[in-house]
Amino acid sequence: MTKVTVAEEWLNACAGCEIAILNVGDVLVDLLVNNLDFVHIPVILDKKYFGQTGEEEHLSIPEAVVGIVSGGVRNEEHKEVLLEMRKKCQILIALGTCATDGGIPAMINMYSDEELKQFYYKDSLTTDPAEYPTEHIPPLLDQCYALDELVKVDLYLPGCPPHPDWIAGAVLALLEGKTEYRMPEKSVCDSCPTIRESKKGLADIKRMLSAPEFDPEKPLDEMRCLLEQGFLCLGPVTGVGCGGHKGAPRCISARVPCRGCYGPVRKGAKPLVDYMGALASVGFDPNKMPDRRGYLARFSGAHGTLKRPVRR
Amino acid sequence: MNIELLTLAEVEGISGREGNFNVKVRQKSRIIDMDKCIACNLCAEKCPKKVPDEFNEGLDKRKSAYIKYGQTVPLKYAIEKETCIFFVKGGNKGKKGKGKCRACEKYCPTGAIDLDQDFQDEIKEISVGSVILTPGFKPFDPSAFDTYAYTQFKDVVTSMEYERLLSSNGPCMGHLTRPSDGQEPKKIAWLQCVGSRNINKCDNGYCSSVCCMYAIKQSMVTAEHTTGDTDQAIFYMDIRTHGKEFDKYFEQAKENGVRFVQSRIHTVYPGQDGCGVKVEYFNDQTGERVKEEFDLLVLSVGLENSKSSVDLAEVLGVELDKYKFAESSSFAPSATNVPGIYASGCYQGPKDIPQSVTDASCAAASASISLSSQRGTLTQERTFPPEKEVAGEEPRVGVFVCSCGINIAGTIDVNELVEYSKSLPNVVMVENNLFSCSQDTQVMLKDKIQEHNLNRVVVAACTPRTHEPLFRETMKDAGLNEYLFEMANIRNQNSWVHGKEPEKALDKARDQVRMAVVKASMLQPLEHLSVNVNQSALVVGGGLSGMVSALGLADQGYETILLEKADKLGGNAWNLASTWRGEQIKPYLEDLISRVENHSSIKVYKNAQLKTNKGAVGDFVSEIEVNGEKKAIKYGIAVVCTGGQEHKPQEYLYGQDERVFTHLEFDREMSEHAPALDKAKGAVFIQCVGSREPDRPYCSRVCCTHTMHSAIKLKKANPKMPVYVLYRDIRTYGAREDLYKEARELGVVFIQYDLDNKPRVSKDGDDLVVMARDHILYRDVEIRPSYLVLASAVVPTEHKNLVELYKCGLNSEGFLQEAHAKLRPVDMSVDGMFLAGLCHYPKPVDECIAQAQAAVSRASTILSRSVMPLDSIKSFVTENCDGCAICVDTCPYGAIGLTDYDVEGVQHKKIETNKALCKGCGICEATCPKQGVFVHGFTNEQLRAQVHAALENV
Amino acid sequence: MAEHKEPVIVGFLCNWCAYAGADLAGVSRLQYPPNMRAIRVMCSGMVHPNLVVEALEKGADGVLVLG
Amino acid sequence: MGKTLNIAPITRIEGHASVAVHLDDTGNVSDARLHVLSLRGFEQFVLGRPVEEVSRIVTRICGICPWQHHLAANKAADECLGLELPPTGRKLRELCQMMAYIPDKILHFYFLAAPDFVLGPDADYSVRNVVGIVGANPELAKKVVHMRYKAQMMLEKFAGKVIHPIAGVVGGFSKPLKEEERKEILEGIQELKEFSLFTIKFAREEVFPKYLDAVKVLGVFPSGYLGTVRPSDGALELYDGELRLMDQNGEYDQFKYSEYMNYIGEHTEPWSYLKFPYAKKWGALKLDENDPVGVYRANTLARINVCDRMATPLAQEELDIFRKEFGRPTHLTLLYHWARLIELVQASERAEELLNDPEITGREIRCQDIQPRAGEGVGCVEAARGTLLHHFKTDENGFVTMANMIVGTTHNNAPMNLSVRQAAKAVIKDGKYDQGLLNRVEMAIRAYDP
Repeated sequence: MTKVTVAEEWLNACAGCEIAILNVGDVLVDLLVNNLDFVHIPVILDKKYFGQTGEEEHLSIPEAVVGIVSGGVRNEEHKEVLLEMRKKCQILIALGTCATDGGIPAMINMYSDEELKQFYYKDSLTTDPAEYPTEHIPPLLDQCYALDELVKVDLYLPGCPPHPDWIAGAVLALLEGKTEYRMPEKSVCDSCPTIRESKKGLADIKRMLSAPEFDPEKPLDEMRCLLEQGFLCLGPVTGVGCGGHKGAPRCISARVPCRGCYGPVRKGAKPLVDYMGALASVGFDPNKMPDRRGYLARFSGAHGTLKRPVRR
Repeated sequence: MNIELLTLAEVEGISGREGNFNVKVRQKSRIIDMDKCIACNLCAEKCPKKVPDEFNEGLDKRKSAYIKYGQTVPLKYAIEKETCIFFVKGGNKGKKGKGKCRACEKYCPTGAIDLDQDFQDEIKEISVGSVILTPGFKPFDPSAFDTYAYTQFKDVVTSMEYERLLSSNGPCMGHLTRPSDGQEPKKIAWLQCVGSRNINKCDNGYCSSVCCMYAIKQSMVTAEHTTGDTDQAIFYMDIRTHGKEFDKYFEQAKENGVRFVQSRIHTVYPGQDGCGVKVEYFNDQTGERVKEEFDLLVLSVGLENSKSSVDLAEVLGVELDKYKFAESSSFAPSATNVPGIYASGCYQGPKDIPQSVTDASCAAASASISLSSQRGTLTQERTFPPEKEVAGEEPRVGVFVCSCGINIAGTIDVNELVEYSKSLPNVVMVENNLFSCSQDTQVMLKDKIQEHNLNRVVVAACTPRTHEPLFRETMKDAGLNEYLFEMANIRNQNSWVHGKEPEKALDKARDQVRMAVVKASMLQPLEHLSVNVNQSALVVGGGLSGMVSALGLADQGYETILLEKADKLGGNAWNLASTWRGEQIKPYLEDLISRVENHSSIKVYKNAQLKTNKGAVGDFVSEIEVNGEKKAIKYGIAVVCTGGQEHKPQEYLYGQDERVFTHLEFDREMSEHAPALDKAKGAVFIQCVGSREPDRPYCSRVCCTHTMHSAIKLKKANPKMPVYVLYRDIRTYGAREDLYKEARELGVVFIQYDLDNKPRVSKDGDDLVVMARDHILYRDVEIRPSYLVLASAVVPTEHKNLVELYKCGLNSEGFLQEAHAKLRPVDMSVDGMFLAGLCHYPKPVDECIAQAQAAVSRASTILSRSVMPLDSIKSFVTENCDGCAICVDTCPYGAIGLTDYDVEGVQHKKIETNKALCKGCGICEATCPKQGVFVHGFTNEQLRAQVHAALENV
Repeated sequence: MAEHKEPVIVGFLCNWCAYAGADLAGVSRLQYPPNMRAIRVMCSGMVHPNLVVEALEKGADGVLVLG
Repeated sequence: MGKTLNIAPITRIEGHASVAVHLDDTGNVSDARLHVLSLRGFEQFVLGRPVEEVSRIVTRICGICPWQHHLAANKAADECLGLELPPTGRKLRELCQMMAYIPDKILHFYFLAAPDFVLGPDADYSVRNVVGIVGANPELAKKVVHMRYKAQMMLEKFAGKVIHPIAGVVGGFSKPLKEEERKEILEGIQELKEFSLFTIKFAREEVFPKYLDAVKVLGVFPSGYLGTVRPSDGALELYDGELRLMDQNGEYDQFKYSEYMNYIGEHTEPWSYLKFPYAKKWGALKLDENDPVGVYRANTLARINVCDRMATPLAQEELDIFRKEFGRPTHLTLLYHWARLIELVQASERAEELLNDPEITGREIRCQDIQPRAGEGVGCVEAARGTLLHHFKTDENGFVTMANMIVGTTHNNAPMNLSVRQAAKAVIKDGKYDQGLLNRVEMAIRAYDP
């Protein structure tokens, strides 16, 4: 089998996705030796944009069959790198929720760049107030974008971080010559074994200032659904997959409610609207929802989901 | 299909007997051909003759060509011969001044009017087994009462007129104005008991039962029909809000600032400048005479029988009571003196809507028992060709654009619309029809479907609410699934309402057709659903209501199981001596029990309880426990008659002094120790003990009548004995008012109290002391009676188990909830379940029996068929469902359950919907955050596609 | 937004009340502006909030849910 | 006419940065700067969030050290709400911190730093990476991948999520440690401890000696140091203690977390989004590698410099060896790598200690009935990259009204710049540069990575 060339980039990201790639585990070594030829991947490979001695004028990335991009798009450089990746790669994978839906960094879309800089360089507690930096650094875009707002994305692997099962699954599918690989379009609940009975009495939502009820000696399928225990759990509006092919949801395994790190159940779904509607249907007063956007759009702030409030 | 309407008809005679009557009916001609009339209103629009509109109480005008009101059934116009210019001037064969007008005939687009015909009344002979009389009531006409000045002052109106003034399709389009000057009234007064509880002039001694409630309703909704603040005052004698949830409404009205003034106004004076009125009354608190002006005065008129109803009774030989209502008895509430002739509704006496609806079902049950052997012999059913398989085919949409004569084409350029429709995706043929709904068009439609191999049809015409069924039949005739059909409502919701903007109307019509085509393209054939009906019944509760239900069901021919938790049948009835009419209950009860226990179709289980329930309408499966043993039962419907009890009071020394009784206890005391009555020092009745209190805010309905009954009995046994009734409002509704009158005449003393000033009961030595504040003397009265009778509340049986088993509803007071308070008072919200008796609300024996028989009638609508077809518009679970279970509780019908399944060793969950329980409301669809459940024909994708199509040009 | 545009309203009408009401308005010939595009639903409870949001996103100036 | 060499992106580090090396007409370095290229704004968008949620948000600041952000934010939130943790809850958090440290260090040493040492700084970029390591020593490579994977999965299995953790909750920990889990983890930790000892021995004997020349010149400059110590004995502390800010001569101030504002200020330069923290008492920040003012460093070497001793015996042995050779404080930048491995040993030893503590399997893991309130809290832990400070204020509903975060990388912004300039000047002379030499400039930066 000939090796498949791969280019990887990270944009407005945290490296969690790259660590998740490493967490594919022992098979990774074999893949690296036998199947994958990384032609560009800043986290482990010293391939430079402007030639190895930094003298070329235009940013360039080598051609590859598969391009993997993590992180959203927040500044001009991210945009340039993304466009270059799209140009050079046959199949572009958006890896991680930042790439697919903006992820947590897209929470900044609730603020303007001006507000952010004012806060960061002038109002911060320990900072000597100063003018905003501008030299030799790429300007910020007006907001944080998901990749598919700027380029065509061929394959989506959301997750914060994505579970190695899906990364390995996608890589293996591509190695077999497939060009499609789709995550299941179900919600976290599909993989959640907790007991569900009734959502009655969900008039109030508890914050995580109190603990759910569970017997630590007993498995998850003997714990009552956290939403039914009154904790806001984003499971119903979040894409399934955080536990891998067959595992239980990871946060639920730690006995804490889901916060939506796999992004919407399917492309175009709006967790914020979907969930407010659903909660209102079971008798929850939407006005009593604290920090609605911070809970329900925490990972899906791109695609116009989070907008700056109109200030009057 | 199985109801024949004979409109404009009256009964002229009857012969034969129960099971085989021959009824002679005279039917007047409506002049307009019903088959051709499309209710386009053109005849009325063009008719030059204006006459007072009786539906609007003569407050405005209609035409001689008319329908009575928008919801008329059948929705067909008629020409009133008596006022029509053509006929008044002699019609088509008048000698002098032959009728000339003919405007309606000229303009009718369908040729439904042909004035050259011979319009004679038709005499029909109808052969029937039973007859039910429901001629309704006539509002009391106050013209004769000069005290109310109804005929003198314009701003004195009857409550019926006021109702029309408020109505959005009434004479002032729902914006309240007063007749005198067209100004909006700011101060409005209601005078209660006009034509009721009055034997001075009109001889209507009875209480009309409904007027208090409608006056309160009118006062409450007035704000919605006026602009600023209004002041409302209701002048009353007793407020009689004895219906379910009524008292709460009364309290709400008080909170909303409606003034309730206890005073019978004797004279109405003119207001200033001929507008409004002035009334005079005593202020209760100060005792002063007050003069107050009002902009409008509403007379809360009572209900009485019309002369024609009285005549009808004469024709049929039906006996009327002294108030000219059809005579009835407590044990056979719908029967008349003539076997096989039944009555219901206000023909029997004043009633509110739920009671009338209940009584109607009761009459239907009674009327059908004797006919049960002939059930189904005259019904008709249609047959259709086999359905063509279209799943997987590309949509081939045919669009039929209706001109509706000029109703649509007069505003919308239909040719343009046809051309536009041709350009839409998936559309393979477009046609314009003059009348899409006409019978010949149906034939054409069927041909076109076959000729063009259409698999979806869009008709751009009127409203699907009236015409979808017709076109669906045509679809079936053409061998297509009836759900592959969609309408664009370009008449009712376009040409008729945008008549002056033809361009914009055409734009809108294009959008409407586009939206319909898009949706039609996405429609899928739907399975025809049905459930096999287990034609047997379960009755829960062996009290009076339960036994009447069981007997009724068994008499209709259905196997019936009767569950009773106690060791004998009868329930509360054992404690009752007589009905308010004085009929002895015990003999009736004993006879009833024996008939139930010996009926070959009734299986009685005593000491029995319901344990589980599975299944739904038509096919319930339960486990019951009888004498500790478990047993499985199956049934198609259930009637719940779980009853209620007399509340045990916590106050007035009840349980601490043996002279303090509840009503039922006192009944027993009187029958067992009758001689002691002679020596009794006196009796006090306290009303509303445990009723109309904050934690039980309803009227128990039966206690006032019971008190009258007992008080009369005491007075008759010992006329010298002082008898006092301490009350809040006396609620002897209907003809029970006679008892109240009799009690007063016998010298029973009535003292009113209010909730803030309740009677106090104490002991002084051996004496029982009752202190009350006299509302006339404003002084405390001390009474030392031998008996203190507490008119204690009726409380419902605990229903928690039942609610859990059937997911049925309870109101906040613990009574079982009916499906609709007014229109479906016997059905429960769960399909296939019915209720009767005290579990629904406190009520006297006659009303219990009526409701129990009504339940039989309602149940028969299901049990009479072995297969019950279901509408196909139901929810279905998509592959997106992953069992988060949020929708489970939101389903108002309890149709959603959760189930587990296994994929590669991993457990997953999803919901299941019960087709029999689902009503297709789609609340689940709107609840689901992941498109896991949709309603057929209204899926999220289909609705989204419509939204997109609607906004395509934005 | 220099040009004055006719507002476009999407209405979700409950089959049993609002839709019937709109029909009755027709029977009564009550005239109203032709700006609403009605979508018939079996219950206003059927209207998913997403449909409302989507209508607004697609350019509707208003959404009526009548039931 | 001079030219600019644009080293972009800086590779084998976590994050986004570039180095611009400006050459003058003679081909010598006139200036070299590290540009941090983006600004994500976490401090801004945690405002308005319920304080107990912040620890589930700030993890995304860094996918390599999410545990430290998670725990620091939890500690700050605890303080805002005035909570005293039950001992088991506190210990479970510390255990996770230790367990998170181990794979991190392994990752950095073998995957990111080692290519420069094992394959040499001059090796071609296409082989100078982890794949090259695999080629050069497949057995070791497989072992490394496996040990790191094992460490990660052990933590994931217990805490639900290893990357962007959630198991720390305000007032404690979300689930207790069951006895059978404890046994299993203890076994794994012991294996990892052995591997740690193997690694430091391997590095000490076979890797570093070859590059001592480079160590002595690359990126070296005198500076101050910041780290956490155990108040009782000045031992190196990774989870909780007091801060020690040491000047270049070894004198230090020791203070509580909440006093950090008295010691640390932040400066802004127009050419980097990242701010430059500096020691306020030492005067205005001066970014001159020959005479730096206010510059202090954080991260492994800093902690090794500021501590009096290690907290565990085997780590102490390694410190002794290190101190004997390099003294205290040492300013040799590449020694960060060595110091990192000493910490690796302490982390594995400390994890083992905690797992042997009977309290670790207790059931009292979090505070009960927590009420929101207005408050203020500074949470601090030592992250792989250096001292990590989260500082929040809350309103009466427990919503964040103010946030200030100084993370490891930020502390090292000034020193990284000085190291870059120093390294550039040291390796590029008379217009002579190639990718090997430029890589040496990057090596000065990699030292500061986790």
